[in-house]
Amino acid sequence: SARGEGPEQPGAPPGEVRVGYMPNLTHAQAVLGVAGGTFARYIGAEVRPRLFTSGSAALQALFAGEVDLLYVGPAPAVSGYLRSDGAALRVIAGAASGGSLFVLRPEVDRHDLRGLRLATPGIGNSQDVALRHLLAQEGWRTRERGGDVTLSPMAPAEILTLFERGELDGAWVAEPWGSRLILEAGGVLAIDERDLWPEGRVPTTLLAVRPDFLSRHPETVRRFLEAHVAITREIQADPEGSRARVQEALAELQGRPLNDEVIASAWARIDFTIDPMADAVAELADRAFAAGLLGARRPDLASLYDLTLLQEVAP
Amino acid sequence: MARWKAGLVSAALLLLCWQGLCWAGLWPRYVFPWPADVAATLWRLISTMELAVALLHTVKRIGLGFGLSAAGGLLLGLGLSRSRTLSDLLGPLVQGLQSMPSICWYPLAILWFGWNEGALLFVTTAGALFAVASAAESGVRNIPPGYIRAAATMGARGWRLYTRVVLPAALPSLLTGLRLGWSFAWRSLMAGELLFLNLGLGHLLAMGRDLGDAAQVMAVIVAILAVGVLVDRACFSRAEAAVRLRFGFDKAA
Amino acid sequence: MARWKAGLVSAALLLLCWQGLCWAGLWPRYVFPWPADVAATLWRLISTMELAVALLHTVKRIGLGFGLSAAGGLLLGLGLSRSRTLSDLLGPLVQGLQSMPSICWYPLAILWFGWNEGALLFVTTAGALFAVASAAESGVRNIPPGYIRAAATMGARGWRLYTRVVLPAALPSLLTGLRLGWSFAWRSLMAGELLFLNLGLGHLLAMGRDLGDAAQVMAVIVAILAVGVLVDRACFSRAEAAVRLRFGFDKAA
Amino acid sequence: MRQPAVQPVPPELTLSSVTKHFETRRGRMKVLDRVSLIVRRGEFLCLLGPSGCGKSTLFNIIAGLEEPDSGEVLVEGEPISGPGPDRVVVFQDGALFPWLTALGNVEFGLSLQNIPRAERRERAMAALEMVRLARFGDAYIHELSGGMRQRVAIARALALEPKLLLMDEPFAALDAQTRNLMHEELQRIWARTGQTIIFVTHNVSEAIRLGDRIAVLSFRPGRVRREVTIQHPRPRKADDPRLLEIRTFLVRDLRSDVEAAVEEELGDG
Amino acid sequence: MRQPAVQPVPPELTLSSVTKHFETRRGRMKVLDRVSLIVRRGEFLCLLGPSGCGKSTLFNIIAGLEEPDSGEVLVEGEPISGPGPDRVVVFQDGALFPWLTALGNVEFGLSLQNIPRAERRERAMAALEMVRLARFGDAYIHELSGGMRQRVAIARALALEPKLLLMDEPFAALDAQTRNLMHEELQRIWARTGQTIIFVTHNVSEAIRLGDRIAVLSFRPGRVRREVTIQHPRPRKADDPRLLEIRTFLVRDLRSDVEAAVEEELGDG
Ligand SMILES: Nc1ncnc2c1ncn2[C@@H]1O[C@H](COP(=O)(O)OP(=O)(O)OP(=O)(O)O)[C@@H](O)[C@H]1O
Ligand SMILES: Nc1ncnc2c1ncn2[C@@H]1O[C@H](COP(=O)(O)OP(=O)(O)OP(=O)(O)O)[C@@H](O)[C@H]1O
Ligand SMILES: [Mg+2]
Ligand SMILES: [Mg+2]
Repeated sequence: SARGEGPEQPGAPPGEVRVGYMPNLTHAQAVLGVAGGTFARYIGAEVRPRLFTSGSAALQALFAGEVDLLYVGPAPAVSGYLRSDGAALRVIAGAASGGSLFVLRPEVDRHDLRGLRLATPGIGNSQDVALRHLLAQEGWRTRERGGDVTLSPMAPAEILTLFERGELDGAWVAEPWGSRLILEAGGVLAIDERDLWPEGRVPTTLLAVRPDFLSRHPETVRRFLEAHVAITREIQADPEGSRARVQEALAELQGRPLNDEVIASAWARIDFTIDPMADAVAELADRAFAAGLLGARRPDLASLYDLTLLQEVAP
Repeated sequence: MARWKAGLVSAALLLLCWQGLCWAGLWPRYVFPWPADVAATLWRLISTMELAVALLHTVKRIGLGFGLSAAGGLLLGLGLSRSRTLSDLLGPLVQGLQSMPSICWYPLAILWFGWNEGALLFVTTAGALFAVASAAESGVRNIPPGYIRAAATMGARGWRLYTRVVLPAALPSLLTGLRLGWSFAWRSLMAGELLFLNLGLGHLLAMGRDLGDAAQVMAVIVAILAVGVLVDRACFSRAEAAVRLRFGFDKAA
Repeated sequence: MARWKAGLVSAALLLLCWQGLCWAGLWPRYVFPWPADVAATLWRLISTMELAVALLHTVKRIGLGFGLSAAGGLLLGLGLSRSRTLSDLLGPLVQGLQSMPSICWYPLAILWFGWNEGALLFVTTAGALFAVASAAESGVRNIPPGYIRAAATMGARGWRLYTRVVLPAALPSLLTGLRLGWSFAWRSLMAGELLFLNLGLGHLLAMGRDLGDAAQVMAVIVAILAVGVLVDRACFSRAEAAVRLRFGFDKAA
Repeated sequence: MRQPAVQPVPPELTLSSVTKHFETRRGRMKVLDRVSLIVRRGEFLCLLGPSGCGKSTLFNIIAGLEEPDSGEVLVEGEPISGPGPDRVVVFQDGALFPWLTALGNVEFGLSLQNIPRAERRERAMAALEMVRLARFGDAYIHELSGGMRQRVAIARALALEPKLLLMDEPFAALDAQTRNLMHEELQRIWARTGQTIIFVTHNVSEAIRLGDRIAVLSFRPGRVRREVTIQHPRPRKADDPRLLEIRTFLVRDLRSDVEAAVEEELGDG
Repeated sequence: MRQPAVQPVPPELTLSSVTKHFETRRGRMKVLDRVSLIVRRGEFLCLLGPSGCGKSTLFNIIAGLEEPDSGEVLVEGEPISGPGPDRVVVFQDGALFPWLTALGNVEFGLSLQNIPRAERRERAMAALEMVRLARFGDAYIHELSGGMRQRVAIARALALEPKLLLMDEPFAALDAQTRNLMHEELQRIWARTGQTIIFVTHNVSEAIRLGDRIAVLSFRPGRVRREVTIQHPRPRKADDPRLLEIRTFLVRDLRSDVEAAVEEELGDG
């Protein structure tokens, strides 16, 4: 079976560690940690990167036992935790805040979403929850619920294409797609999600681990966490230099150079942090539940977080 | 009926095997849901009307898409069967396009028609059109020539020869072609709904996937299976049985 | 050959129509690429070996997936044809699963087998297995009973009766079933590659889409079409023609 | 050759010097060579010839399904143009439509002539009665035995009341007993309707039993090699010595042709 | 009834009081009623009876393809168990395998007996020569005419050198000329191999032409109604007055049965 580990002794260091993330600006720590070899250096084992294009894909791989550590948005983290009754993941640190934008076409009135065609990168992901919450707050209903707002999940690249062609009126996306919509497709920034939260702290990326991996290799996880903290501190200390390195690594991954202006604009909208932002995540979970995305039981996030290691590493 | 009973027994057996696999615990429950979970989810989807809404959209789409490809395919096939030159020229194209998984058109369809029902309709139709056309062509070509000659000596010509002799004689092949076309259209539509459009069964499935809700995925699969079996049984099997009976094909077997 | 010529003429015609549409300017060039753009992209994909790598992966996958479903489907179908009870019990299940668009399994396949080749193999195999099985079953059931009786009076029994009489006699139906199975497997694989796995033609297509590069999408479509036509022509059409010739089916037409 | 006496009314059918070739892989093959034939109204003419001599080809030309390379086909003195319901063919395999009932098959030709429903039904039923299948109007073709199917095919032709009934080895696929029955039926019907019938066969006994006159075609190229008039009263018995005499004569006459066909059949040896 | 004289060696085939029923929708139908029959070695026995009287059923029982409800089938005094290559059947439609060549078909039965390749080929070629098809060994079945196919089927049976050659209306689908040829061929082969042949037919002339002895079955339930020995020398001519006499006798004898069959066939009327 693809699940589970190889035949190892508990406590022994694993032969390799599988790290899942998306090749995005909001996952900068992962991009840098893999590209610069920081992760491998800290844990003393081989790091196998697993790249995903959506949070739900990453979640599926986690369920299938195919990744050990995962950079993931808060919404997939919560729904994965709840679906598996806590068996699939624990959040051990925060990674990024912000970098989540609602962009509209210039002719659209931000306060009149009647009949619009909107998109998010996937049902139930962080941007999707944000947009659904906004719609609910302002009294708009989607077509599934008998309203007239079309809310479609689609790949970010497709969002860009369709937005350019006027097939979409707006989208709530993560960076750098938000900046691309604005700079390349003539979109207008309607909401920067940071503006909606106290102190601008809105979780965008968290670092999660499979519980059985955590209990089997606490030492490895701890070292990984150290690497994560170190990279985060480095970014905070040298944002411009880090940006250049992230940009380079992403260009490598995607096989073509990225637009400087876009990256600069996007980078400025993201805060990198190890703060787990637990309160905001709980609030997000409530919103997702209200939007009908988390099933019938009120979310109970009692042991979503396991911050003991983080407190040891970064007291 | 004995066949009914066998169907029930086999369904029961399936459920038992499923539950057995669950108990065996190869996978955790959130990955391999229990029959009870799926039943509960199905009930939720039914009671919240989500399933009904999705079904409505899917049925509308498959109806339109399959209808278009059936009509277009029959026309194209009959046209090809009328003229040797036409068939020599377009035949290879039709054959080639028939072998094309129509879902591959979808990135282009979106560019051409936009993010809307039109693109999905294109993908669904392209999936079936050419299969129906080539079945129709070969069906008409393989009519026993005796029928045509007999009808000709009785004075049937042109349009009448077509509607009164050629089409009925080709009916068994046409039906086979339509059934094949349906199965391609249905596959294309499901892939299309999964990939890019909201509303519809495929979308409900994608939602289950995105939310990590295996029970919902399974529940929607059950619904999709039900639609497929229903159409197969209620329409195609029945029509084929009627034709077989009338043409006396079963006698030979 | 006249057919070769017709094929060339029809390809030329197609190109002409395509270029004509481009000139007509219904769509901008980046949405509806010119034949020259597609040819250039195709050349780029070939010269950078991207196409070859993708092709290799796709061919490996379809080979394994189709091979598995062909072998499994034949075994299942022959098994069903041997026992009335088995066929009564499993028949409805096989029929139902046959009508299921196998791409719908993919969210579950990923959960069960992981985000890997295994899941894709499952989806590809599930797409074809049941079609092959039910064709094999009905093929064996519909063998003219005269063959079996004749062989029996000459002393053929058991395993020998099967390999020397039943299988050859059912060959035409088996081939038809395999061809149908292939087309389902091919469709499932393409949808699967498009949806979720990297490397392979479907992934190259998805890349074209993600980059908004319509010419690449079109170029990959051309490649997919070529594979489909090649398999159809080189394997199935040829095998069917050989069987038809030997069995003398063409005489009746 | 014997020619029937010239009559004041034009004969039902006149073939004058009909020639037909087929292109084959081994070159141009002459199948019919200047075939001339006159058929009087109400006559029962049997066309006799070995397999492959061109009987069906000649028939297709008379029916208007094929064009001769040269020569003329006149019906009541008028040249024909294409197939028409005045010359209906009963084929060897019946060529009945399996998607229609027996009655539907018989009505088919009538409905093409836009005959109103009631009359159509009446004429079709009368035709079915004539072949003693009135009770089987509702049956689909596959529900009927070989002999019954052949009778439906005859009824379908009769219902159109054609001037000429063309029958191309209609009973070749039947077993001997059923064929015997069909011979009786056909003569009974002919006696009632008085139609002109041309009947193709390669069976000498069948030709002798049925025909007023027998035209013998030769083997490749087909040519009218001999005409024999049979004035024997009906019903005719197979063991009637005078008929046996004609039979022996015809068989001997056909021998060389038959041997050519046999040569093909036997392969080596 | 006449019984052949008892012989010191056991007869080739002995049927004693074979009875068979079929379950139908209208209840249990007795198809064979205490059929007893003895066939001597080298004899050519014709089984004659109207369509549907149970000839094929009796045959299937002899071949071992079906079991009788009661009664016994002995071959050389031994009860049979299932089908075996000592009793090979030539079916009406030949039942040749289209995926094999003519030679392949003839070799099929031999290869089942694990006869080495060279001997197999030799015996198959000898059998094909016997039916005068040596030149057509490479041909696929669909490339052969109806008569040639029937001869391949006979060769396939002959190659196995069975004690009993069972032929179930093998020539019913052939036209009269070809059938005539086949009759001659069959008698020639029989004269050479001296095999025991049981030949089923519903054609009186065929039975008279071929058989040493004719066993007539009655219509439902099938029963041996009469046995006739024909000591007429071969080759026999169809118009021999003494044979015609037997023919008339048999036809009259069969009449009531034939009329029952005809009743079914003619429907109403
Ligand atoms: N369309 C065709 N093309 C080429 N040759 C043909 C065609 N139709 C018939 N022939 C040839 O013409 C000859 C006469 O054929 P036709 O069918 O008229 O014979 P027939 O007397 O009806 O024989 P049968 O008694 O077997 O029906 C045959 O040798 C046949 O092979
Ligand atoms: N498997 C069966 N089940 C029920 N009835 C059967 C079955 N096989 C044969 N019969 C019936 O038994 C009777 C005898 O059939 P059989 O085939 O032996 O006749 P036959 O003498 O060979 O006729 P023919 O000359 O037409 O071949 C027929 O009435 C047939 O309907
Ligand atoms: Mg003919
Ligand atoms: Mg029989």
